[in-house]
Amino acid sequence: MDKLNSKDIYDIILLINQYIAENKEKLSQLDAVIGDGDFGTNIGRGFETAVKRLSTVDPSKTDIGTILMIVANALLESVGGASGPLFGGLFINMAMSSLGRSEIDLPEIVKMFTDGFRGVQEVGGGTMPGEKTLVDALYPAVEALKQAANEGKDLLTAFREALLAAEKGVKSTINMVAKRGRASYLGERSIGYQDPGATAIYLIIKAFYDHISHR
Amino acid sequence: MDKLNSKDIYDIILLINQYIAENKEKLSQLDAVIGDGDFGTNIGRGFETAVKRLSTVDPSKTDIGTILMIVANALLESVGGASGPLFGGLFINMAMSSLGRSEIDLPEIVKMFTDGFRGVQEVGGGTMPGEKTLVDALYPAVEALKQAANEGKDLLTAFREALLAAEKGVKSTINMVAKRGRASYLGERSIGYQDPGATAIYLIIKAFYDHISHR
Amino acid sequence: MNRPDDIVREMLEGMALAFPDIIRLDSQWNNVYRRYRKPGNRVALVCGGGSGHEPAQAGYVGYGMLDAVAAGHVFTAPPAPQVLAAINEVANDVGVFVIITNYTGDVMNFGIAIKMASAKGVKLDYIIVNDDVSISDISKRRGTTITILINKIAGAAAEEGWSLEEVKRVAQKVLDNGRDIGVALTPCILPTTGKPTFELAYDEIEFGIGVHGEAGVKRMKYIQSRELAKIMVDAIADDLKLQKGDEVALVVQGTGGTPYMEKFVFYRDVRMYVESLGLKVFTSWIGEFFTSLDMQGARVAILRLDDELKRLLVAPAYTIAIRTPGIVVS
Amino acid sequence: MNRPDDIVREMLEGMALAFPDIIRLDSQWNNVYRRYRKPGNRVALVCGGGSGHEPAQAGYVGYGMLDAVAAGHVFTAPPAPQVLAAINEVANDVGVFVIITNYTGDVMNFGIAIKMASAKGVKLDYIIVNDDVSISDISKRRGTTITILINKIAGAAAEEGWSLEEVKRVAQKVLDNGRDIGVALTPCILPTTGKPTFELAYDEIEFGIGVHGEAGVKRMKYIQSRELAKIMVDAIADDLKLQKGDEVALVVQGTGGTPYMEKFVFYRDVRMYVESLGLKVFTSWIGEFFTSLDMQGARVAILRLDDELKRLLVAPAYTIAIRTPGIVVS
Ligand SMILES: Nc1ncnc2c1ncn2[C@@H]1O[C@H](COP(=O)(O)OP(=O)(O)O)[C@@H](O)[C@H]1O
Ligand SMILES: Nc1ncnc2c1ncn2[C@@H]1O[C@H](COP(=O)(O)OP(=O)(O)O)[C@@H](O)[C@H]1O
Ligand SMILES: [Mg+2]
Ligand SMILES: [Mg+2]
Ligand SMILES: [Mg+2]
Ligand SMILES: [Mg+2]
Repeated sequence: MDKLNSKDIYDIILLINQYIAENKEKLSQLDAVIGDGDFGTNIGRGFETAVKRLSTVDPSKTDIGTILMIVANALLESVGGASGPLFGGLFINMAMSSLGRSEIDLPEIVKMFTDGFRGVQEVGGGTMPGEKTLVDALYPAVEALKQAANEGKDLLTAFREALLAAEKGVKSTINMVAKRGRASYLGERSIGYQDPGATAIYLIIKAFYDHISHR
Repeated sequence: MDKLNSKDIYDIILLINQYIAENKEKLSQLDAVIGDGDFGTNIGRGFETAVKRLSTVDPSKTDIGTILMIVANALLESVGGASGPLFGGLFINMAMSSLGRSEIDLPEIVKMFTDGFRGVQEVGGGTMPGEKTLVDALYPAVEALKQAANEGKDLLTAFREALLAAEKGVKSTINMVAKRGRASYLGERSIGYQDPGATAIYLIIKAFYDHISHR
Repeated sequence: MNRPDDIVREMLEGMALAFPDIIRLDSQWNNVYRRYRKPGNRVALVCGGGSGHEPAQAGYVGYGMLDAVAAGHVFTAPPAPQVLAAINEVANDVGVFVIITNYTGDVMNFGIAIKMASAKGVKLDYIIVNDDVSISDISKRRGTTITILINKIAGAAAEEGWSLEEVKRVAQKVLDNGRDIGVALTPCILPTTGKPTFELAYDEIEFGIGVHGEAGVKRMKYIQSRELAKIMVDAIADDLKLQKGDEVALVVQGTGGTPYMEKFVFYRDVRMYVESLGLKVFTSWIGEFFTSLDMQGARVAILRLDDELKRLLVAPAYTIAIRTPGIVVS
Repeated sequence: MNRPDDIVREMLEGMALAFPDIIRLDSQWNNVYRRYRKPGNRVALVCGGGSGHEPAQAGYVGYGMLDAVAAGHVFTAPPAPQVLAAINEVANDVGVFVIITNYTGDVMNFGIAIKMASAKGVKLDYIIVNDDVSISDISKRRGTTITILINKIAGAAAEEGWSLEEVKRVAQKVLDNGRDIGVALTPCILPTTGKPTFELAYDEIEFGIGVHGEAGVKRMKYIQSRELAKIMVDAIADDLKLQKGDEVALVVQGTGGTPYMEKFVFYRDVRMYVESLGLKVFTSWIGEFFTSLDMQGARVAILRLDDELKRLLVAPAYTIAIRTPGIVVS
């Protein structure tokens, strides 16, 4: 029971798309202050494309990896900018980790997210926490999942802790100086503003948590 | 005693320049609403040029017509737009009317202004009162001077009445539909705004009146 | 910008520094002449008007177009003595042709200059351009983009050695067959006062504007580029009574502050609508030709062509802003 | 504008309608190719990036410059699969040279595409352009106007049949000898959100901006064009260690919404200051080359020249935005 199956992942993707769409303007606004203002529009278009392509997919007959690969390709092909390869890299690695699987348990989920995180790091050129990027939300969330799994907690608790960690991570970006991406041009002037990429990661984790808690 | 001599005319020109300069922004603002916003700058530059050229002129050795011709040429050469020829035409005719004279009395002043008014009308293509132009201030002012002269009133009274007439004329432009110049493109939408050219005529008459009343 | 009063002179100095092979500046009057005079047995073309409409008109001085331009202050017709100086500079035996935009100030100052030049025996003729279709009273219509097409076509004719009468005839033909209309999405800011020329809400369009930042003939709610293209083209097509099968030149331009992107989106919409009416597009000019400082907006002009106009339209020209063949957009 | 999401496609359609002799549009990807392919024994040049910088880069496709451009959404690097499609379209035996502006998104997407194309056996090399002098950390410097000069000079070399190695060498030489800097007087408005990209008071200048409406490296009080010219030229001259007697090309441009008038006033000030430093101006480009939507502002770029660069800079080109000889400003 304490697993996620293809249908769960499918529904979670729909929920991610909904959350991103609802926050499109806000995400672009965050990007406008320290970047170029396109983040919400672009990532929004990406998940919209993903969901459109998934509409012809029957989750009961498709493995998790394939579903996530469709998402990854949609993001890679339609987002562009920095976030296209970054979120694309996240989902490609998550897909590779779950290819052929129709359900995954918490340890497998931890592995999937760890692989995804490595994908982001690779594309980003070795991005580390503290550089005011989406890594500042993703890394603590993955760590929280890992710890929860080690402590034998259940799926819901694991994602509750991941969500709290992601939220704290997002907030922590406010006081950071950007070291990567467009915001880094501002140097010290980037202090005081929240990173849009990290905010999107928070919404993704939230979709996982909300789905699990409501099913 | 109830005459204007070369020195009076010279000082009146200085005063006109001062009044126009003080109201430059306001005149441009009036023009911006129903025209293209350059009137104050242009007419300001014109009188500034006139005063600069007059600075080497000794009014005690120069006739009224010559002084006014210097003003007319400065306006014609440096103002441009519609107001350059219009105010240039006003001053050319006033100059012609007073060439060789070192003082003029009220009937002569009336003639000088009547000639000036004709100059404006000619350049304007037969502009009549009621078309929301400078004629709506100039025509009643000239009529008031004429009537005062006919009734044998003194110079100061004549110009007080001319000033009141000009002021009334300026106000009357507010409710008119522009029929001439750039404001006429607006048609009915020109209603509600005061004509900048008429406003400048009011300032000119006011300089005559203020000079006479203070000397 | 440095001192607002110097802006026109400094701009013309910049143009002369950048294109010393094309123009020469008379800085006493802010008049611009061809670097190399045309032969004396060719009609000389004089144009001018207020500044703030660049590349109009100094950008059109050169081979195949204008010989002299009198540049006034921002949005201010040049004074008559300045125009007279421009006419005198290029006066010759075969004649001077003066192209005047229909604004009170231009008509007055150019009119006085023409009278004075004629009185001194200069052979000349002129045209008053009133192509702006947004005003129904034809005598009040303003001179806009068709002025540039007259510069081009009459300029090519003059370069070929046509007589003054013939140059005037072809200029009149362009005027009879060309119309323009403009809209603004923002006002422009006068460098002299630092103030906008009118107030416009974010979601409003000022329809039927002139080129001086003066308000237009009506105000409407924001509509899409496609619908705007239709309304503007219709206004011109009705007035010119364009017929299916007519061949036309299309001019689609920004108004000085319009981004490149919007110009090409709008061009696409205009072109598609024009073709849907059964008109044939012979050539298109897309860019900035007769602007209003930094205003964001668009103008459309259409010229109905015959073989004579087509040939002269694509005849060689070498000026700062227009070099044919091949109008370049930058 | 119609639907914000369609703006890039519709713009490219407009360009293809207006210049069917120069470009061809692949509307599946919003890739722009030359209308007529270059011979297969010539190095092909691929460039691209987010839109909103027009005429960059689609305006530079054509004879003597680029072969393919991948146009992303507004201010958004094109996705890697789109870039890959552009590379594949022009791939040939002698090689593909890819010109990348140094932005995270461009570097990532072009980088992935290059890896994928190489893996499939396409012969290629690339350059990452980082010419924006306002950032002191050289690895972070953005790619701006020098990209266009590389398009021009490497494009001329490729057209002459140089090898991939030689094309790369001359591109690198342009990068080593060229720098750019920009300022904004207003932010730009994103068509997708309708919002300005930053807030700027009327009397403030944002100094050291990129080309995406992102805020610059510092903010300063409004100063005159003359002083601004000095600060901007000095920043470049110091970084390039320009010496008295050096010959240079000067690029002075608006940022999309800058009125013509201001460009020429500013050009005059830049040129006069550059000459006062004892530099010799070989040629000037004045206009709009790498813009930021409707932003009002200015960029200055200087390229130190030798005989090789001079020859390639004025070599023939026929694109929408640049046609040499004779850069045309419109
Ligand atoms: N090198 C990097 N590593 C990780 N994340 C990055 C990196 N560079 C940028 N980002 C993330 O990408 C987000 C911006 O994405 P996007 O708006 O698509 O970029 P751009 O518009 O600059 O191409 C930032 O908020 C940040 O979280
Ligand atoms: N035909 C005319 N007759 C009389 N006055 C006129 C006429 N046309 C315009 N005016 C006056 O000129 C003033 C505008 O002058 P100006 O700003 O120089 O014109 P523009 O900028 O249109 O060339 C108007 O306020 C009006 O009083
Ligand atoms: Mg962004
Ligand atoms: Mg005016
Ligand atoms: Mg004016
Ligand atoms: Mg971007």
